[in-house]
Amino acid sequence: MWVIYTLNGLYFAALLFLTSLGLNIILGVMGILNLAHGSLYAIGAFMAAWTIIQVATKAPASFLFLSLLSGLVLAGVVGFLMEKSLIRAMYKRTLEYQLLLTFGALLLLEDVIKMIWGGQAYYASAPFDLLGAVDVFGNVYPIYFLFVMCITFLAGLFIWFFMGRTKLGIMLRAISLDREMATGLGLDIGRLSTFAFVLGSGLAGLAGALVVPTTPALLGIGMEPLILAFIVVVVGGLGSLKGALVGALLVGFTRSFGIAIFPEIELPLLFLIAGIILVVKPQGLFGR
Amino acid sequence: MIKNQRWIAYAVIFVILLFVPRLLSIHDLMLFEYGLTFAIVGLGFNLLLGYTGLLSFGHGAYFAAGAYTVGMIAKYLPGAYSLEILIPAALFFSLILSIIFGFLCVRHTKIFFSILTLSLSMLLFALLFKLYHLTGGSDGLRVPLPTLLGISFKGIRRPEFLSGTYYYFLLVLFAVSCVIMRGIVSSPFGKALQAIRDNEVRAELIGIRVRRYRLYAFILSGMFVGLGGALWSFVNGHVTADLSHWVFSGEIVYMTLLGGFGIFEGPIIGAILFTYLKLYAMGNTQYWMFVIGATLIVLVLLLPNGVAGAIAVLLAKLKRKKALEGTTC
Amino acid sequence: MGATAVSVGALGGGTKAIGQAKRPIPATPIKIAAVSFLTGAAAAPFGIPGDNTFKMCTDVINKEGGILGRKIELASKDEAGGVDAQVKLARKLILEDKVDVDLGYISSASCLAVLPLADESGGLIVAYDCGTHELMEGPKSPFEVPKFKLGFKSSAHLGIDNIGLALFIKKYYPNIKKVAGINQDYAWGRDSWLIFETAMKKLMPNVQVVKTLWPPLGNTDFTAHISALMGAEPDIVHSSLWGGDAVTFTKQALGMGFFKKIRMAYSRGEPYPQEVGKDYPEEQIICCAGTHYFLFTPPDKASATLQKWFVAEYRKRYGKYPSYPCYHAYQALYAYKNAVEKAAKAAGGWPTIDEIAKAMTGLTFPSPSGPITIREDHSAIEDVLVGFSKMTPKYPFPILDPKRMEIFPAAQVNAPVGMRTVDWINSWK
Amino acid sequence: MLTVDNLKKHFGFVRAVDNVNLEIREGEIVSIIGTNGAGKTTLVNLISGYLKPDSGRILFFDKDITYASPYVRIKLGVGRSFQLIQLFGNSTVLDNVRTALFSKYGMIRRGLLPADRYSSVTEEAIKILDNFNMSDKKELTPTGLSEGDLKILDIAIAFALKSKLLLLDEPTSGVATSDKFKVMDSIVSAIRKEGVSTLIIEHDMDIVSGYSDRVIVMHEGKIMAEGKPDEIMENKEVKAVVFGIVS
Repeated sequence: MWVIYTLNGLYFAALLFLTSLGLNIILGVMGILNLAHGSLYAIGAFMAAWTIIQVATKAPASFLFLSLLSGLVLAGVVGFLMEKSLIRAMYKRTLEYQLLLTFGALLLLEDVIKMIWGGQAYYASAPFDLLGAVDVFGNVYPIYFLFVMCITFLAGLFIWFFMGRTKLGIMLRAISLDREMATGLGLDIGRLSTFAFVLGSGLAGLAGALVVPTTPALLGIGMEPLILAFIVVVVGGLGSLKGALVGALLVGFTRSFGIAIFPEIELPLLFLIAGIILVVKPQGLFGR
Repeated sequence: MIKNQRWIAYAVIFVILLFVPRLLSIHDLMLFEYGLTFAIVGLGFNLLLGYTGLLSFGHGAYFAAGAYTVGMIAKYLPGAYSLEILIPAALFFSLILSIIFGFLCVRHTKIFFSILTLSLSMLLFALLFKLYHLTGGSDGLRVPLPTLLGISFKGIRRPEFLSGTYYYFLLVLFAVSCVIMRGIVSSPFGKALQAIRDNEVRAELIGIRVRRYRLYAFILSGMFVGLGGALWSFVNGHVTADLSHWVFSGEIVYMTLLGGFGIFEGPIIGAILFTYLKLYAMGNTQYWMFVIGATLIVLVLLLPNGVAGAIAVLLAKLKRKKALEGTTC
Repeated sequence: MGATAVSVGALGGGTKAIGQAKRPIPATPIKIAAVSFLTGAAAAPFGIPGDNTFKMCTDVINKEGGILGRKIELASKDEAGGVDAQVKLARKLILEDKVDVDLGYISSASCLAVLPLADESGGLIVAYDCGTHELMEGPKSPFEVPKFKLGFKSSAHLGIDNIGLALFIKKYYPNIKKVAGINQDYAWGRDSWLIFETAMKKLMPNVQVVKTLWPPLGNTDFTAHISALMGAEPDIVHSSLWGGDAVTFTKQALGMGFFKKIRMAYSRGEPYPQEVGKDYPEEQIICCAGTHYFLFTPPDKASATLQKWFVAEYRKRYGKYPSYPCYHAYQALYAYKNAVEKAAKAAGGWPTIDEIAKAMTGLTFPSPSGPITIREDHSAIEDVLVGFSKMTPKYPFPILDPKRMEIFPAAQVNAPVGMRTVDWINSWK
Repeated sequence: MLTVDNLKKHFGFVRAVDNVNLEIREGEIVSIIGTNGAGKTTLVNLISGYLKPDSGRILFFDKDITYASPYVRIKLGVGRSFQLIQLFGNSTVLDNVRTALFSKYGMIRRGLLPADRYSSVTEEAIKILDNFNMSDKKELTPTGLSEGDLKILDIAIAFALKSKLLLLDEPTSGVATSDKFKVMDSIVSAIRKEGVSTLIIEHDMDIVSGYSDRVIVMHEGKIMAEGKPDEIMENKEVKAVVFGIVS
């Protein structure tokens, strides 16, 4: 069973990593903690579920994975609109306004989702069923979970390469390091921030789209991932890719093994770890 | 003399408040009592945000501390279940909690402070949520009617209790809280906090132990919020772990901003407005989150100083007008 | 008494005319609030069917001329938003909207929080679906009944499901060694497991409990729980999972080959085969929260005809077979209707809610799944039906295998009035 | 009262302060001048405790404060103003000074009575503002003040702490040239009245010459000349290096 526990931990960590990645980029580049990140995740989930339900009957099975794209794109678009209309006005404002604005956006989006998709649960397990299961050391394990890990791995790889090797990525890093200096270098902060926000939102949407074949798309589906992603970022360190990875693995395994071994205190344990790390190392494990 | 005017205004308002139970329907009166309890919360919260410059996103924790003190005593020490014991107890436990959390948090400022307060409140949430057999988990605990100075309210319906004795009890505590908080913010201690808010470096340089004073502010703030939580629990009749969830803390910040944290009276106004806004939104549309979310966004974008701030500006304008007219004729 | 009755009238919105011999029947419609999950995971399998039934029955009653000539004005409310929101909503319904009765609540958490408001605010509240036995039981037996003067429960509590399961398992699997449990982390889950475990200890003393898991309500990822259960290798896993959680769990468990190794025993699993469809595993033990099953024909004539009409009518309107929340909704609404009519006879006019409450106590009336009796403890008792899921050519989803349906009579699965269920089980010989 | 000997502070290869020795006597006003990057500000930061030296000693009334925290030095009586003004932006001018006094008297623990009730403190605050002829602006907030007034207020706060030694870092930087002398007048007159010994940092000789008992010239972290203002004015080396006048 330990193999399966480990795989579960990895699977859970993978989803978290993807979610926290977006949160992290936005926080790093724009210094804004986006409390509405969970709602973007939810939008991705609903969009994907809807797509799957549409496709499942009409198009060949392989098209089911359009859902990932659709979720990513819609969340990205919403992110774009959000940045242009709201976040844009917040750069010069103080912390309380930034946080409250995204808090307002969170409340707003939750109901927008309700308006668009209604209050019903969307069951879209077609891709999950489609991929079936493999035998892992005598245990049945769904291929879809492995698929999620692969996607996440690729996404992580892409972000790592993008941030480290491409001009655009390096510019973003420059901003996250020192806004003033970056402005001094003549970087177009506005455009770059928009881009960062869209990227982050898209990643949240992708995470939502990935999870939806395993669980129905529901109102408030983004709340728990937000909090956990939040812990991941805090534990890993603001704006640190490596941190997000380690943090996600930490949370993922705490959960998987926690439930297997001491189910009663798995959740408090998580926050306890986060609390301790924050107290000892306020900037997080890999924070600057 | 301007100060005297203010105190006169306070006195008048207090007298008016004495008659509120006669004016409002029982349901509206209950909303108003929710508002009053949150007003106390707002006062406490604003000592930290408005006067010390620290944004806590986890003040639900101290609210929960106060509320759960009541719930727990009701469950485990029914013998001690009387207001004159419950209120001090609530103050005591919120004191303890805010000392522990505060000590950890005041070492940081800005976003770090907010994140740390949030995480710690979520830790409390997780405990309240998970320790089912102790705290009732997500079901929470019921809060029966307490006794007051030996008077039992058995057989009396909660609405009657709330529109009678309890309203005046609540009102008095509210008035006392206002007076005390007013004293704190205008005292030398308060000035020191404002100095820290305005310029940490210089505050250190005029000999203020910044971190220590932040902690003092944090603790006081926590106790006021705890008191609010305890008083709230009797109005609500039920406490749940959600009180310590960050979203609830978010609502505390919301109501403070709604009123305006630049002004002493801001949070009070904000708390009462928010209570009506939320409950009426909930009562009248299934999209209530949309309503309060949109309101919040508009507020942040257009009314950064909150309602009280806007009013203050208007008053100032009027004064100037008057002055001008005075000169012209 | 008189005084309270007046204030009840004032607060509850009933007529104020106390003491007159002949009382007029108001021309105004009866305001009834129906609170169920209209959004969220529990909406599809619970809230919507329940609410549909409220609408359907209201419609039928109004067509027949209403209750004593008063038409019913039904207001459907959403149970989502947590306990605290429900407390506030119930207050508003009773004190401001002044509804004549508040029928509702699927979640035990809502019930535990809301029912006390009945006496507190002086409004009639009938819990229609929630299961916890604690709702109507006192701290220690014998306890005085009723617990709430104006609070009722028109369906039997979870005791019947879990005792039923235990009896069923004893009958079909007398020599299993290990059981485990996965139940939601609040009153409903905790109490279901408590009763099941107590009953098992009594019926099959040498069965050992190898694992108990407590996922939160509305959990979206059960993989960790599923493998934890598989790791513990029990023969049967008891579960009171309901709503979206039950569906999600089943789907994820299917994917992880759970049912190849372990058999589930769902204390209220009846709606899910229809929800999940043909993928739903066979040979699972499923309880119906009573005898609420569309293929079940109650022995007595009146109920049998009702059942035939009910299933047909519901199918006609909503294209699905009624699941147990539908039956519960029917019971709540007709409990009120019958109580009012009974009280009116006695009072000679429209009754006060105190009189309605009095009439509802000890009331017996026919329902699609058999006659329902509401006892002095203001809680209904019912027989309980347990069976195995089985795929048949006739339906697009597994049904309960007709050959292996077990029905345990009310007396066998309900504790006597004034006795705590746990104490009663422990007193078994 | 203040003795600095062999003080050294290097940033990498930059010798910001290099074996500096200096002595300030009671009631004396000394100015340190020098080009930007001559190490003036570093020196002040070392004395006020913002930086810790690599080596050397700082004595204040024969007490070694080389490594004492800023907080301790303030309690001992080393006050400073900043080149970039440090004020309590949202408090009134009066409160800016008054808070400093409360802190000085250890009264900031008093949490219940309004500050105005402590009339003696308020009066003292107003007296200080009078010395700097600012009392008419006491109800304004810093946002409503001119650059010069801000400078003065900044110093008034340091002054309120009853410092025995004041370190003024470019007291007139950012002030319009026309006002520079007016500002210096009000500052120095206040200082003279109380007889507080003062160390003024300035890169413009003309501004300080009129007000200083003694002028010290710093260059590349070293003291290159020291003496009465007029002597320094005549010093060829100084002219060449600091004022860039070659004759």
